[in-house]
Amino acid sequence: MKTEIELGSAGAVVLDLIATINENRAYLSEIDGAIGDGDHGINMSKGFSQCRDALLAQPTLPGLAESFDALAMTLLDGIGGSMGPLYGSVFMGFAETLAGHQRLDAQLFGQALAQAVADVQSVGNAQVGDKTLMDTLIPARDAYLAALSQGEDFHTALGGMVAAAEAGWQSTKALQARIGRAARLGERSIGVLDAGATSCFLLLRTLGSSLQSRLV
Amino acid sequence: MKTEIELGSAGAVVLDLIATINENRAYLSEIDGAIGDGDHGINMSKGFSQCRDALLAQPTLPGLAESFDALAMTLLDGIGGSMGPLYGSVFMGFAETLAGHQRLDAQLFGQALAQAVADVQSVGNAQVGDKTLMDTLIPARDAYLAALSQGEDFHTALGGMVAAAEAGWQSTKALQARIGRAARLGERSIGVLDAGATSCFLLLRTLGSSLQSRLV
Amino acid sequence: MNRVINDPDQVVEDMLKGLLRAHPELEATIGNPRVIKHRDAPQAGKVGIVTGGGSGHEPAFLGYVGANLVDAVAVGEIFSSPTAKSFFDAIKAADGGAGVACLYGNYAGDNMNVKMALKMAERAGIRVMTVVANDDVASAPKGDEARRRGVAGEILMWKTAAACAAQGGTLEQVIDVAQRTIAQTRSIGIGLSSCTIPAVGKANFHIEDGSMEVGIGHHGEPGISVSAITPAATMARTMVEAIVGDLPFGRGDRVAVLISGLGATPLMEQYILYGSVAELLADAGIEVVVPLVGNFFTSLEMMGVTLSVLKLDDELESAMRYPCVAIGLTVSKEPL
Amino acid sequence: MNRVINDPDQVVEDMLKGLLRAHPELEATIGNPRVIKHRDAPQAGKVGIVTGGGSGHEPAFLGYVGANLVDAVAVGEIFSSPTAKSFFDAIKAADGGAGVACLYGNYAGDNMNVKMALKMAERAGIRVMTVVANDDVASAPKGDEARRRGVAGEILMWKTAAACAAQGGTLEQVIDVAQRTIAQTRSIGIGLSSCTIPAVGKANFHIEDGSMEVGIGHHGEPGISVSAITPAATMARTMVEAIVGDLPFGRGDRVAVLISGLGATPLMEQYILYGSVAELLADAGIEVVVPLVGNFFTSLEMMGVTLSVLKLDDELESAMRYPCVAIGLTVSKEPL
Ligand SMILES: Nc1ncnc2c1ncn2[C@@H]1O[C@H](COP(=O)(O)OP(=O)(O)O)[C@@H](O)[C@H]1O
Ligand SMILES: Nc1ncnc2c1ncn2[C@@H]1O[C@H](COP(=O)(O)OP(=O)(O)O)[C@@H](O)[C@H]1O
Ligand SMILES: [Mg+2]
Ligand SMILES: [Mg+2]
Ligand SMILES: [Mg+2]
Ligand SMILES: [Mg+2]
Repeated sequence: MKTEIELGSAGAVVLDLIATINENRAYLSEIDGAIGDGDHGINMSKGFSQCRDALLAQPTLPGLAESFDALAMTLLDGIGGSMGPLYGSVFMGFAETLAGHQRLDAQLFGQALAQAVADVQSVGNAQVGDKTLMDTLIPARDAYLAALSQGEDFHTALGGMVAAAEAGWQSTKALQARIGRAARLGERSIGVLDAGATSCFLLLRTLGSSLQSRLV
Repeated sequence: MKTEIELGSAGAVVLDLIATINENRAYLSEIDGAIGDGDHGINMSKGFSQCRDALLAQPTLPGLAESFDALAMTLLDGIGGSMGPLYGSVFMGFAETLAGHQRLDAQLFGQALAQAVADVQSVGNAQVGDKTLMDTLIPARDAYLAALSQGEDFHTALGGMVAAAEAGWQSTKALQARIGRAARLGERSIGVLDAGATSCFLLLRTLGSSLQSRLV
Repeated sequence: MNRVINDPDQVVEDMLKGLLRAHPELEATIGNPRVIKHRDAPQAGKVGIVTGGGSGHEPAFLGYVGANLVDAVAVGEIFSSPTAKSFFDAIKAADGGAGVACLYGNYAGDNMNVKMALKMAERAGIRVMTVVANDDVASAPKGDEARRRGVAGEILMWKTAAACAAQGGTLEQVIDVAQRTIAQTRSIGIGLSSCTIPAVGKANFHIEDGSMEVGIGHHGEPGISVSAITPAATMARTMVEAIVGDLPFGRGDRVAVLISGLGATPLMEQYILYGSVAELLADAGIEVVVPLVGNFFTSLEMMGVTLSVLKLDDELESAMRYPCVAIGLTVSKEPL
Repeated sequence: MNRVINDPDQVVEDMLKGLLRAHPELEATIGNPRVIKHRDAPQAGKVGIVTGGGSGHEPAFLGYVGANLVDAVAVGEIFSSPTAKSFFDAIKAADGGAGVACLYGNYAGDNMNVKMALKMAERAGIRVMTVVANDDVASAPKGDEARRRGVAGEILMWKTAAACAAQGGTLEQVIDVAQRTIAQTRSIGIGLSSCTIPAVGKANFHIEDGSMEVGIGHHGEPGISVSAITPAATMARTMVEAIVGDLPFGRGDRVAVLISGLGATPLMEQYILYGSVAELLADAGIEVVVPLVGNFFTSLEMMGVTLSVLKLDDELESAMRYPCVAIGLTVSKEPL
């Protein structure tokens, strides 16, 4: 049974995340255009691309903890507005939890995920139901931790995380925004997906499958 | 034969001039609208009306010299732009020449008219043919002085002045403006009368008839 | 929309290039071109004054970097918060060992980026305290002040806090002055036309000809009401009433008044408004002892105005009069 | 056009009311509300500095009344010369017995009204000398300089002449400085949108979206050419070439550069333009030692910019740096 990931050689997980954002650049902006200002894809792709350049400029790709840290720092350095601090917090949470470890197991990933969610929430103060990326992130964390406590293995727990992320993402459609730019629209924000929840689902899905493929 | 005017009791000549301008307020602005900025009637009537108020506020109407002086000063005080100094000079020329005199005869009026034209020209620097009020004023002066030198009487010379003013005024239609706001239009300024030349003709016509009616 | 720009995506970079050429007393920090600091910052032993915010509000924010004013500023994209790293770099640039007061406006992005910057500063061992301006009465009802946005009142907070710092105030004292200033300041805006972010290319929002938006935000955030445009005297009444009742201000108060054009409203009109504002305040027994009228905090080429009123105490009044030199505000040393 | 005004025919009166409330150091003369003087004017033995012009250019003209700057100003209707009487009253208000320098711009109305004011001053026994600014290279070809209009370069002339007067210069010396300043100044404007005189209610002229008018005047007077809008760097090149070739300016010259927004063009864009201008001048070996960027001389809410360049000598440079305090320009005394 595969239970662990070699952190030192898993930096490419971050490259996968970057690729996901860049592939969905237009899609994310389009979703943001409906009830936001239409720049979510641009904002995200700006920061993620900067990180890609930075990582590829290294002689060898850093490990996963270092790559998460690089992503967090480029986001905090490269994009202002809200996305820098929010996603910066997410990936800094991962980076800090993984730092110093050789291997990532189900337990440690649970800690990292919990840390990431706690950090982003302390910065953004959004709750489930506010129609933000937290509607993806919080159920994903809860599902993952629940799976662990039910004795599921790493692979299965990741699958549970992604499924919950998707459900949470879809739940934003029916929600009225209470935070962020779309909150201004009141009831008019109901009926479409939230942009941040979308990018968050795409990232978690890629994270899940990319980690699963590296299990040894 | 009537050869003179009692200056002390002729202040009402200036009231006639004021009435002329106020009656033609809309007409003058309309003409200015064609190749200028459409405010000539407003500008003129503003200054002339102020003078009317000032004159009528006096216990008795001042004499003609003082009334001309009041008109000049109100124009210089009440309207900026070009009309204040130009017409201010005209009436100051009259006022200064008449000052200290009891009676106005043909000779003295000739001096006053010449002085007025010289003063306004020194301020405005316009020549015959520039499509300004000088196209009315200069021929009017010349005709008046020519009549005098040909031995005509005051009444007749005034008639000659008005006729020449009218011809000069009409001549502006065919002219291309070389000075003032309309000069910008180049050839497009040809074909319509000049606003200042119009007000100047109306003023000289009223001046002529008003003086003629006061000859004793 | 006819603009004096090169690449619409590079307007901030191009502006900074020109700004730095024109003002040798200002410089970008080494390693972060989006942080502008005063040549003399940090000053050993002096509390550093930092602010930051989106661009498009010039002379805010960078125009208030100056002698006895702000030490370093984080510069964001147009109408978008600077990055956390930029806030942190500004904090570093302003730190002379006595701590840094980070005085900024209450916007989601700024709040989050400052929060992250504080984490970085903590890691770097720099003591930072913050005050977040929330002077805009129109952005949330009374009782819900924490949700209100910061607008032109921020300038007053920078001015008083910086004067305190320049005179040797401790971090706690500087923060207290900033806190008191913003707590005693109320602002409101009226928008008369929209503005266009060059990179976006179309109007940010819309205001009908003949309409005005009372309570508009600095980025076109919706106000309290959209109504038919009124004479300036009535606008003044609307604004003064909203402000005076909120704190409240009352008979005998001495105040600083700051009227700022939002960009395209001529100075002539700002003075017309000021005339009515001053009259209304005088009628209410409130004395304007520090009047400021001009384009202090703009929103690109929006038409409209904001009014800010600060209730002074002796310390704040002398802080407002303390000499300073910056692009946006110079208080000259007397006598000349 | 949404404005902050009351009666469109009273905008100048209403502005003056607000201005005088906001600036206790300024006052209207007794008997003529259209003349604004500095509280301390006239100063016995000091040459008086007077200017004047139409309104709508704020902070010009009245914003330059101040300590070590203009003593008194004649205020006209929007875009219309003040009356002869107002120029005369300003001269009287500025006369401290050492004569008065009347420094104004080359417009038909101003020329005539000043001429009449001089007659009145002569009668009143006040010695007045005049300098008429003609810095706008676009308004008439080289060789025909006497026909050129005065634009933002007037500010530079007021600044240097006033510094000379403040330092005890005689009328002849003050006039010489003003004359030299304007003779060594060249300006040009680019217009990007029209403006609306409130009392008229419709645009003064028209500029297509996507077009710019090179050489536009301060009231929308037609320029040299209307062309498709270019990047700021190209605008800078057009303006610098027109100016530098005219005087001409050359390698080794030290200059003051004044960029003024025409009203609605954001400060951000003015700095973008300045960056290119400074670079082009540097390439030509011309050093900018006094840079000024801001809304110094506007045309209501026109979009666009003007560029003025003054070739300095030692005396003019130190005059530009001489401390002064006014709404439009404050040069602080160093050190603070
Ligand atoms: N306080 C917050 N906490 C979590 N997510 C937030 C918060 N505020 C905004 N968001 C997310 O940000 C997304 C918009 O991001 P983006 O378009 O990049 O930024 P902006 O709104 O500044 O243009 C929203 O869809 C929402 O999911
Ligand atoms: N230099 C000048 N000398 C004589 N008349 C002039 C001169 N300049 C302009 N005018 C006259 O002024 C008239 C326009 O007056 P008005 O409309 O009141 O002023 P403005 O052109 O400032 O709006 C023109 O029709 C012309 O006759
Ligand atoms: Mg967005
Ligand atoms: Mg955005
Ligand atoms: Mg006219
Ligand atoms: Mg006119």
